[in-house]
Amino acid sequence: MQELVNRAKELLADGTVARVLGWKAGDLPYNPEPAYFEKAEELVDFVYNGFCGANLSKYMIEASKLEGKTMVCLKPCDTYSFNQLIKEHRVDRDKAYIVGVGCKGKLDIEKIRKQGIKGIELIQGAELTDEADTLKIQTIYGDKTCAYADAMLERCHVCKGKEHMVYDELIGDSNETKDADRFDEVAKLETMSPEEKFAFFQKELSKCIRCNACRNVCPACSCRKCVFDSTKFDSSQKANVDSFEEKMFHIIRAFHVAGRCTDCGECSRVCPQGIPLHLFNRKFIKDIDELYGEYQAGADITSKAPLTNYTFEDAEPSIVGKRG
Amino acid sequence: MSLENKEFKPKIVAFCCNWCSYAGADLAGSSRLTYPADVKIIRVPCSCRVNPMFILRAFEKGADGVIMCGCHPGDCHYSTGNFYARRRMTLLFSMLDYIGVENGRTRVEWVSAAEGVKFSETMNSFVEKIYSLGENVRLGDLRCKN
Amino acid sequence: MYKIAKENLSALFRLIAETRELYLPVRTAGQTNYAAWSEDAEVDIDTLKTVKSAKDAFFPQSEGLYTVKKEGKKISVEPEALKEQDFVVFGMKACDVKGLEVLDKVFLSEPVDTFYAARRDHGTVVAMACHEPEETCFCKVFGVDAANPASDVTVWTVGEDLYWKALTEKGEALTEAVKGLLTSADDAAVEAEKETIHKILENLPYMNLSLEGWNGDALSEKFDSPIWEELYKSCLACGTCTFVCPTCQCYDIKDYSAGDKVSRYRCWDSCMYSDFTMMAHGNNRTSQMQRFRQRFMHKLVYYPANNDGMYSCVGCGRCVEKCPQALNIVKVIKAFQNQGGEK
Amino acid sequence: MQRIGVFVCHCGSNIAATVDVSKVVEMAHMEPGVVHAEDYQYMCSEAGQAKIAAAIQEKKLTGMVVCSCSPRMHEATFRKAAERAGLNPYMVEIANIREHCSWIHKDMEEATKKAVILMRAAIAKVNLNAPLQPGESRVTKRALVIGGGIAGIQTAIDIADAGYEVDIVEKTPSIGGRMSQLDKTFPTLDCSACILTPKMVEASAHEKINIYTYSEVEKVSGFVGDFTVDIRKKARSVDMDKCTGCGVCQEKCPSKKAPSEFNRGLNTRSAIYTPFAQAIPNVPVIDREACIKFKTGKCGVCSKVCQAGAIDYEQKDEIVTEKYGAIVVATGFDTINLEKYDEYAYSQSKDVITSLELERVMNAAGPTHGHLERLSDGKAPKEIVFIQCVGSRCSDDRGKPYCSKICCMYTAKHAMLIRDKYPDVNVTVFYIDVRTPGKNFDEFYRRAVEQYGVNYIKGQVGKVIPQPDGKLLVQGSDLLDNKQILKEADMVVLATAIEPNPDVRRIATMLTASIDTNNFLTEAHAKLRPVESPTAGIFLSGVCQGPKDIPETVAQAGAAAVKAIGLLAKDKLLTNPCTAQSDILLCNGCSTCENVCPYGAITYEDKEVNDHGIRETRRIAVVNSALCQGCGACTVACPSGAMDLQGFSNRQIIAEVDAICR
Repeated sequence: MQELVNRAKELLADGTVARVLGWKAGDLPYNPEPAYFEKAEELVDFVYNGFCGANLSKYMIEASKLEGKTMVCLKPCDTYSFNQLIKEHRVDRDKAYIVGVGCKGKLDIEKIRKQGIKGIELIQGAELTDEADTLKIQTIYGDKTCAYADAMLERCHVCKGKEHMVYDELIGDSNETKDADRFDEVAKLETMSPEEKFAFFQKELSKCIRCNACRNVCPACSCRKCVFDSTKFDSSQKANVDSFEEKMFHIIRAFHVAGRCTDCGECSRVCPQGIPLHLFNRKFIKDIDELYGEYQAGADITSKAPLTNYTFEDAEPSIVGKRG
Repeated sequence: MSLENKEFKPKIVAFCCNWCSYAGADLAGSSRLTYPADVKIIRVPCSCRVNPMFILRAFEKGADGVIMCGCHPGDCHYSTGNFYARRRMTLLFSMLDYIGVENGRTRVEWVSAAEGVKFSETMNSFVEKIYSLGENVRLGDLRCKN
Repeated sequence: MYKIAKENLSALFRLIAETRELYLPVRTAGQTNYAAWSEDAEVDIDTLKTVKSAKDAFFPQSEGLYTVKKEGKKISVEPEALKEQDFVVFGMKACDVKGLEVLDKVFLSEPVDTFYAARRDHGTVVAMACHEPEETCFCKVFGVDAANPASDVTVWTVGEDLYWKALTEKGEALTEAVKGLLTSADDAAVEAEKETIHKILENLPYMNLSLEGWNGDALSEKFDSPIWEELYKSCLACGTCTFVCPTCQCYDIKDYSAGDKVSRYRCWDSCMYSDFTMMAHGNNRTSQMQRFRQRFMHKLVYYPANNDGMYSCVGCGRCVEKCPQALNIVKVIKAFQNQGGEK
Repeated sequence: MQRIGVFVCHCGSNIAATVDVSKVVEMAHMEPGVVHAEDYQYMCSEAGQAKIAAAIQEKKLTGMVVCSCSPRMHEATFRKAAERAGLNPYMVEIANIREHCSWIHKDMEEATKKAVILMRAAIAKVNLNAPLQPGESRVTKRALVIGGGIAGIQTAIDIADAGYEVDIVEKTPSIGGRMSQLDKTFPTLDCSACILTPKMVEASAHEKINIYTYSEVEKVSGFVGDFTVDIRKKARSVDMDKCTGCGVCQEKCPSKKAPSEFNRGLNTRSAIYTPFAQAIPNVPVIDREACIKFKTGKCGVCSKVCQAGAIDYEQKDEIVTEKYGAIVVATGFDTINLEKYDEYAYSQSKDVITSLELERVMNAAGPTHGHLERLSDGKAPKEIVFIQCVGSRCSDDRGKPYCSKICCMYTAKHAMLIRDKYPDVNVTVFYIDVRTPGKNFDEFYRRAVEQYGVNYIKGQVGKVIPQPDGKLLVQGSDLLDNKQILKEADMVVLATAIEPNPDVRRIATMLTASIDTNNFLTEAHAKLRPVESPTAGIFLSGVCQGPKDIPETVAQAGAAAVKAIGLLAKDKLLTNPCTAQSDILLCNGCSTCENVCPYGAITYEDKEVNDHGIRETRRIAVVNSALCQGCGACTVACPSGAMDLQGFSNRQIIAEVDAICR
C-alpha cells in the first residue's frame, strides 16, 4: 500500500495526474470508501486492503469529464469493466492513468457477520501484505477468527484471474483465489424443475426493495437515465408493488447488460438483501458461451458483442426447451 | 354474450413482422385457414423491433402466451433483423425458463409470406400448448387479475 | 412482569395470530425482515437488525390509495379501505420504536395521514431490548435506550427465557390475550440484563458521537458548507440508506393502469434518486451533491427545526451496515466535527 | 387527447357475415378519445372514403382507425383519403378484422369480441400517434461504378445511355477486367476480346462516361442520392494527355522482368507497360517497383525515347472528390489461392495450371502465343486432365462452401477447344457433378462428350504426383465404376474456385453495404431485390454479388443500371418518416445501435445538450433518416430507450399490448 501511496504522490507531484481515485480509510475496520485525493497530504487517509471491494471503473465516467488525468486504482477484475466502458465510449482512456493493483481476494463483511461475529472492533489480516490465511477479529464479545477464504466475496471464489486487461502500470501482487466454477450454481438451478426454479427465484426476489443499488453500482448499467426511471416505456414503477415488478426489473436489467456484463460481481456485493444477482447475469453469460462461443466482455475493446452479432447457423429459440 | 362462461380463455399475443409473417397471417386469412380467436396479432416492422420489454409487458398484463413470428433467417426484409431477434429471444426465453416460467408460453416461429398454412398450424399448435399449460400464474401483475 | 420460556414462543405466536395479525422478524433466503407470521415462517428474533426496519408495518413500502374503474363510459372511484384488523408487531428494537415517534410527527400531525393513523390505532408494538448491540449502533446518541425500549409491551431475552412487561392499555390487552402462556416473574433478571446491555453500549465505537452544531438553527451554516462536495463523491445515488431507514418517510404517488381500472398507489421514494420530485421542468436538485446533502440536512437540521429539536435519525446503524460504498450519517457527522466547517 | 374516428367496414359480407359490425361501432364509442364511429358497406369505395373525409372535417378528427382488411391491402388507400381531407396520413391505423378475424373465425360472438379487441389496440396506438412528414433529399444526377470489368462497363453504358453522367473507377491500368483475359466464351465459342473490345471502346468514347483507371475509391460519405466519394488516382508516371500510345517506351524499357499480371504471371512484361494490346486507355503506367529509374535513380530510357514528352517521374497520387447519387459495385472476382491444396501439386509443377491460366495459354496474345504446350518444357501435351471443384463446394475451411457456377461450362469449353484443335490429345475431366442449367448449356456439354469424345469421370482426384520424367501421375476415383484410377498426364488443369475480389471488404465497409460470410455483397432481398444492396443507393453488378457467367453478369449489370437510373431520374427522394430517432437526453453514445444498423444510418456527433439545466457536450447517436429503413433493430439494442422508432414507438406497441391483454 505504501508503494501505491508513494507512486500516487509522485504522479501528483510531477503533474501526470490531477487527482487520485482510490479508497479512503473508514471509521470501522471494514468500511473504506471510494474517494478522490487531490493533494499529497490527503493521501494519509488512503487505504488499500481486503475491504476495498468497490470497482472504481464506473467513477471514471464522471472523472473523464474533469480537467486533467485521474490516477485510478483498478483490480484485475475491475479492468474488464473499464475496457467495456472504453468500448462503449463512456470513459476517456486518455483521462485515466490506470494503476493495476494486486488483489488477494476481497472480503465481505456480511460473510463475517453470518458467522455470528458481531461487535467488531478490529480486524487483522486484511492488509495486502498480510500473509496469514486467517483473519483475527477483536470484538466486544471476545476474540474471534475467520478463515480469509470464508470471508471472501463470492466473486473472488470464481476469480477471472490475476491479469489486468488494461493498465499504465502495475503495483502489487495478486493471489489465486479461484476455487469454484462460476457456472456451477447456474448449472445447478438449470437442472431443477420449473416449480423449484420458480420457488427459488420468487423467494430471493421477494426480498428486493428496489433500492437500485445493483443498477447504480453496475459499470455496465451506465445509462444516463435508466428505462426504469424514464417514461419511454411506461415502465417507471418505482417501488415493489407487485412481485412481477422485481422480476421485470431484474430480467430486463440482466438483459440490457447481457454480453456487456463482465461478471464483476458488484451487484451481488452491494445488494442489501443479499440477493445473488450474479445468477441472472451468469445465466446469460453461460448461454452466450454455450450458444455463440465463449465471450468475455471487457477482455478487449474491439470484439463484437454477442447481441450485436450473429451467424446464420445460430441456435433457434426452441433450443431452450430442448437442452438438458 | 355468455359472460358466465368461466372456462379458461387464454390471452395470446403474436408479434408479426410486416414483410413475412404478417403477410403469412393475411394469407392464412384469405385461405380461410382457421386458428383460435385467442390469438391477437400486433404488427411490427421486423422481428428485431420486438423488445423483450414488450414480451414481459404482455405477461405482466395477463397474457398467457406470447409468440413472435418473423421472416426465415436469411430472408429478412432488412437483411439481418431476424438474426438479432433470434439471439435476443433465445436468451430471453432461456432466462424465463431459468426462473421457472414454463417455456411453452413463449415461442418464435419463422413464417414467410407464402406460408399461410404454416401460420395457421403454428397458431393452432401454440394455442393448444397454452391450453395445456393453463393460466399464466408465474408471470403477471396481480393488479391485472380480476 | 411475566416470562415465557423461549421454547414456548411458537405457541405464543400461534396464540397471538388467532386473534390478531402478527408481524415479526422472519428469515427468508438468508435475510431477516419483518413479515407476517405463519406456521412455516422461519422466525428469527436473534438477529439484532432486520435489513429493513419495522417501518413497513405502519407505512408499507407500497400501498394502494384508491382505484378508478371504468365500465363503458361510466367511471367509479373506490377508495382503499383503512386498516381495520388489529395487529401486533413483535420484536421491534428501541431504535425502530423511536423511529415510529419520528413518523408519528409527520403522519399524525394535520393533515393526518389516515392510512398511517389507522395502522397506528390497530397496531400493538412488542418491543425487544437489544441483547447484543453491535458496533454499528449509535442509538444512545439520539437518546434511545436499547436496554429499555418503551412501547406497548417490552420484552427482554435472558438465558432461555423471554421476560414480558406491558406498558400501555394495548399492551395490557395483548397480555390478557396470551396470559395463559405467561408466568409471573420478578424484575431481577431483567435489571441485570439492562445493566449488561448498558455496559456493552458504553464500549461501542459510535456511542459517544457528538451532535454538537447539528440543530434546527444550523441551516445556512451547514447547507453552504464545502464539506458536502467532499462527502457525496462516492455516493451511488441508490436508495439503500433510505429504504432500510426507520425514519425516512418520503413517498411518491403513482398510477398503475390495469386495463379498465387504474390503481393509484403510493410507494417509498428516495431523495437520493435522480428522479425524486421530478417535475415537468426537471428536478429541483440537479446534482447528486444536492441530493446527498438533502438527506442529511433533513435528518439533522430541517426535521429538528420543525419538531422541537428532535432528530429524524435514531442511530439504528442500518445505513452504516448497508451502504454499498460505506457512506453513512456517522461519517457525515464526523466530517463536520473534524473539519469544524473551517474549510 | 386525440379526437379519434373509427370506421368499420362490412366488406360486403366478408366481414359483416362473421363480425357484428354494429356492436364494434357501439364498443368504439366506449373507448377514450373516440368522438366518431360508423360502419359502411365498403369503406374503400369512393362513397366510403367520402364518409371518412366528411367525418374528418366535421368532427375535427386528429386520428382515425379503420377496421377493415389487412393494412397491406388498403392502408395506403385510407392514408391518402385522410391526407386529402386534411389529416396527416400517419394518423391512420388499421385494425385488420378481415384476414385476421372474420375470415378465420366462424363463431360470430367470438369473432366480434376479437374484432373489438383489435379495434381497441388500434385506438390505443393511434392515441399515441404523432403526425409524421416524409423528409426530402436531393439527388445528384451522377453515378459511380466501381470496377471496370464487363459488369461495370455494361452498367456504365446503360446508365450513360439514359442520359446520366457515369464515372468508372478501375484499379488496374485498363478497363476490361477478367473477360479481357478469356480466350473464348461458352456456349457459343465467341472470341472474348472480339465481343468485349467494342464495349470497352463504346464506354471510353461515350460522352457521358468518364473513366478513372489505375484509381481506387478512397473514402465514401453521404447517403442515397448524395454520396461524396474521394477517388485516388494513382501516379501513372505518364501524362495521359500527352501520351500517344505509340508503345516505343515499352519496347525500349530495359527492365522486362516483372511478372505480367494480365498473363497471370506466366510470362513477364516491361516496367513501363500497358497490360494488353487493346487496353483502354492505351496509356502505359510505370510500375515503380520494377522501374530501374525509380529503384536506382539511373536509366530514364523511356523518357528519352518518348517523343511526346509524356513521361513524368515526378507525378504524384491525386485525390479527386466527386458527388454521386448512386453507386454501383462491380468489383468482380479472382481465383482462390491454392496454397492449401498441396495435393494437386500446383506449386510443384509448372504443368499444373488453373483454368484461367489455361485461357492465357490458349490465347494468341498469351505467353505461348496460343500454342497448347507444357509450360515446363514447351512440349505438346498428349494427355490432359481437368479437375473440377478445386476449392468449390468445399466443406472444410480450405475452400469455399459454394459452387463457383462457371467451372463446368468453361471446362467443357476448354475440353472441346483442345479436342477440336488437337484431336490427338486425350482429355479427361474428373467431376463431382456436371451442372449445366442455362440456355444451350447442356447441349454444349453433351457436344463435348458425344461429339468431341471428352472423357468425363465422375469422381474426385486425391493427388497429383509429379514424376521424374516430367509426367504427372493423377490418382483419382471413378465413382460410377467404383474403382481407383491412376492416370499419367502431361498437363493438369484445375477448375479453381472463384472468390470476390479481396478489395470488396474494404469497399463494402466504406459503403456500409453488407457482405456475407463468403465476402459476396448481400442483396437487399434474395429473390425480389437481387441487384440492390440493403444500403439505399448502392447497387450490385456482376460477380461481387455471387458467382455468375458472362450473360448473367451482363443481365445483372443492366438491371443494376435500371435501378440506378430509377433513382437518378428523381429530383428529390421522399424518405420514409417511420425512421428511428434518438432522444438526445437519453442517449449514452455507446455505439450499440450503430453496431446493429444494417444501413449505416447511425453516426455519432458531439453535441451540446441542456439536460434540465446541466449543460455538457455529449456523444450522441444521430440517425440519417434518408438512410434509415425503419427496421427497429437499434431500438431494442439501445438499453436506455433513447432510440425509438416513429410510427412503431415503444409506447405505441406497449399500448397495443396493454389493449390486447386488458
